[in-house]
Amino acid sequence: MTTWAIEVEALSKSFGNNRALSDIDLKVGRGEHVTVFGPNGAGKTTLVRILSTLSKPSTGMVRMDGEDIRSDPAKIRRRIGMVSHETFLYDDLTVYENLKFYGKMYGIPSLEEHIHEVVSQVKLESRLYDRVGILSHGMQQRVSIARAMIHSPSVMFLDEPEVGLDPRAVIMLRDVLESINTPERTVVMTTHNLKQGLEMGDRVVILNRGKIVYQASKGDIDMANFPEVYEHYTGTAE
Amino acid sequence: MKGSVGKIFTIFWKDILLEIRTKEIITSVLVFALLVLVIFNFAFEPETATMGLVAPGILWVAFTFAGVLGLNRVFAIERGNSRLAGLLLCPVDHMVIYWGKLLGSFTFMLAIEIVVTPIFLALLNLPLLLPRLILIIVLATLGFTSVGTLFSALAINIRARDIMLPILFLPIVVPVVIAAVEATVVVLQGDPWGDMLTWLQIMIAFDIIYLVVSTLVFQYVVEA
Amino acid sequence: MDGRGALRHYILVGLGFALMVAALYMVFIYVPTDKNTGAVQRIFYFHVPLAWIGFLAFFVVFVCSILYLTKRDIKWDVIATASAEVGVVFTSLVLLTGSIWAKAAWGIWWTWDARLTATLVLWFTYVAYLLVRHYVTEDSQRARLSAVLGIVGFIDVPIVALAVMLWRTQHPGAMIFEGGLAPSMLATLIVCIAAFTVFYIILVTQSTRLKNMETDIRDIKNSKID
Amino acid sequence: MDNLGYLFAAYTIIWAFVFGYVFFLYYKQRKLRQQMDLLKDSIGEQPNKDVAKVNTDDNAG
Repeated sequence: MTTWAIEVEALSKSFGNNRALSDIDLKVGRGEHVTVFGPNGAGKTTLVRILSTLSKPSTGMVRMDGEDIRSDPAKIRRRIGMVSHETFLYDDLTVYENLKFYGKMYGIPSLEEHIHEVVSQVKLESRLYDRVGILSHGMQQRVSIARAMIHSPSVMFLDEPEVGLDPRAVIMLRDVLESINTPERTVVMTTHNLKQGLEMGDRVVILNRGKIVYQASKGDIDMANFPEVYEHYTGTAE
Repeated sequence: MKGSVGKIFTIFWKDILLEIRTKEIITSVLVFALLVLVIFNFAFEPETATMGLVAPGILWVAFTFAGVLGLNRVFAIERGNSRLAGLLLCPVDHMVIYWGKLLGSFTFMLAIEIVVTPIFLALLNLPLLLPRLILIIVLATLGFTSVGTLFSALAINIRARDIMLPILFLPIVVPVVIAAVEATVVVLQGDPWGDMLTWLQIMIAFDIIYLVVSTLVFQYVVEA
Repeated sequence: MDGRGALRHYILVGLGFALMVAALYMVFIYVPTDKNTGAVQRIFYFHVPLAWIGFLAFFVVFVCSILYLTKRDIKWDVIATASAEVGVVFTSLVLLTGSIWAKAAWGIWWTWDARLTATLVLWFTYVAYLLVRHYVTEDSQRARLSAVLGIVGFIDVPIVALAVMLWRTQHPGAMIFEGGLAPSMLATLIVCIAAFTVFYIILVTQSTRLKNMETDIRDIKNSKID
Repeated sequence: MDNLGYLFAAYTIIWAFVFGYVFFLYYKQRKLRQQMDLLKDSIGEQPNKDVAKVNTDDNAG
């Protein structure tokens, strides 16, 4: 068994002749929390989609726990949780029905207990039987986190989860995200938000135009200077 | 394998639940199908002699157009909030998603036909329950939805999807429409089983071929 | 185009031109007028090859679609499009010339005869194929979705043919294969088929080359913007 | 003979379509060549290099 949760080797992705990612090499250790920064169009979402088996790489290799993710994608998907700015939820079903649907799709035993557990984690017990559509966007995002947690994934992808939320909801979301940000869970997060990204990551990667242009461990980063570093590598301020 | 069947039904049940909540597909499509029946009765002189020949055509035009309308919704349900991504992230083979959605669209279409057919037969003063007609409807609906579910998934990726689904769907289902109409003629005229056998065979062949092919190619429609 | 490609291209064009001249000579001068239907029977020598090549073109789309989905090489997609375009052009001609023939031979422009109907359905299927290509902008997605259509559409051909054949038949086609055709007529038909096959190959290779050129130019433009 | 009119019509349509398609290809080719020459000028490449070459050079530089 390797110690790496995720290994990305020489990964490239082209859409037609348009290169979204070129020659990405990245290793994420078990339990490590990596934050991927980058401006719009840098390839962050494409990277997360490939890592989560939603999209196929054009060339290169992705391994999760030492296994090629393309050999048995269904098996790999069981270990993956995903929160994006889209919630994946059905507005016309209740919180409970949404979680039950996804729980069944993941084949979770003793699902009832699990649903109550994840709902209390995101502090939405009182809204369990409300339709998702009537909840505020911030609450929906918390339900989405509960959805992603339902099968206790060992790897969590957070793809710009804070996009479109108001500042109060972002603070609440951060608390919830931090509560799931446990040491044994591998987390890969993409974000624009430098402050939050730095807080949550052990390691920081900057992606620009489909290439990794900067990598550093949190300890090596001068926090105060980081916005300038970011601007230097991407040509854009936050 | 056993788990897969369970998950097919999980997807199916989720669609049923959504339909019970929103009543989006069945009510609107049902009204539409009934309207087609009525409009066609204005278009043709309701003389019994000609009606017997035209009626099967009217029924299947109603079902075909109603089918397109319903199929448009099948994957549209998954479009908002990137729900399709959520489905594709589930630890199941993509075939399971195809079959789950297929089961839903098949059931919805059948539900509409169960209501429309007796009304249609009543308008023609025929017995309201014709077992052979039920067989034809089941076979044709399976054919429609096997291709239609695939195209519905395909159409959500393209611009002008509302109009593209019928343009894609209608030429492909021509054999089913022909076979269903001809077989219905046999039933309505009370001709023997043997006369409709060929048509049943064509529909069965179509169903099997498209269920297999759609199951195989569905993954290419939803991957990115 | 490299030197050898250019040479091959000129040989093909030369061959196609020679065959087409031979075909025209045979159709209008060499072959005798048909006793039953008269001069209009000469439509047949172009109508049948067009139909054949149209069908061949869609078969090529089918094969290229499978190759694209298995190999994921965009070149198969480009060939498939080129072939579908040529196929639609030829099939349109089949429908039009068939219709003119029907008017002359049977006194009607259109009849829901089996082969006419099947050809019409085929035409609709591949017009839809080209429309979908038009409506999807992203290259790999377009290639993927249209490959699925190229497969699903072509599989329908035998079922459509069978269904409409049982539905009604009125077409004079079968006699070609029942020895009802005089040797001179058969020879003319064969030359015409050969001429159109070469012509098809030229059109598809040229169209493929142009599509590649278009992509290259777009890429250069995009990379210049970066 | 009435028949000949139909024959004439059929072959006219065939050739009109075929020439139309060939002309469409030719027109497209001419437009693309113009664009390519324009691009080559702006890149400052030798005009006799082919497109693929221009592409890689551009990426390298």
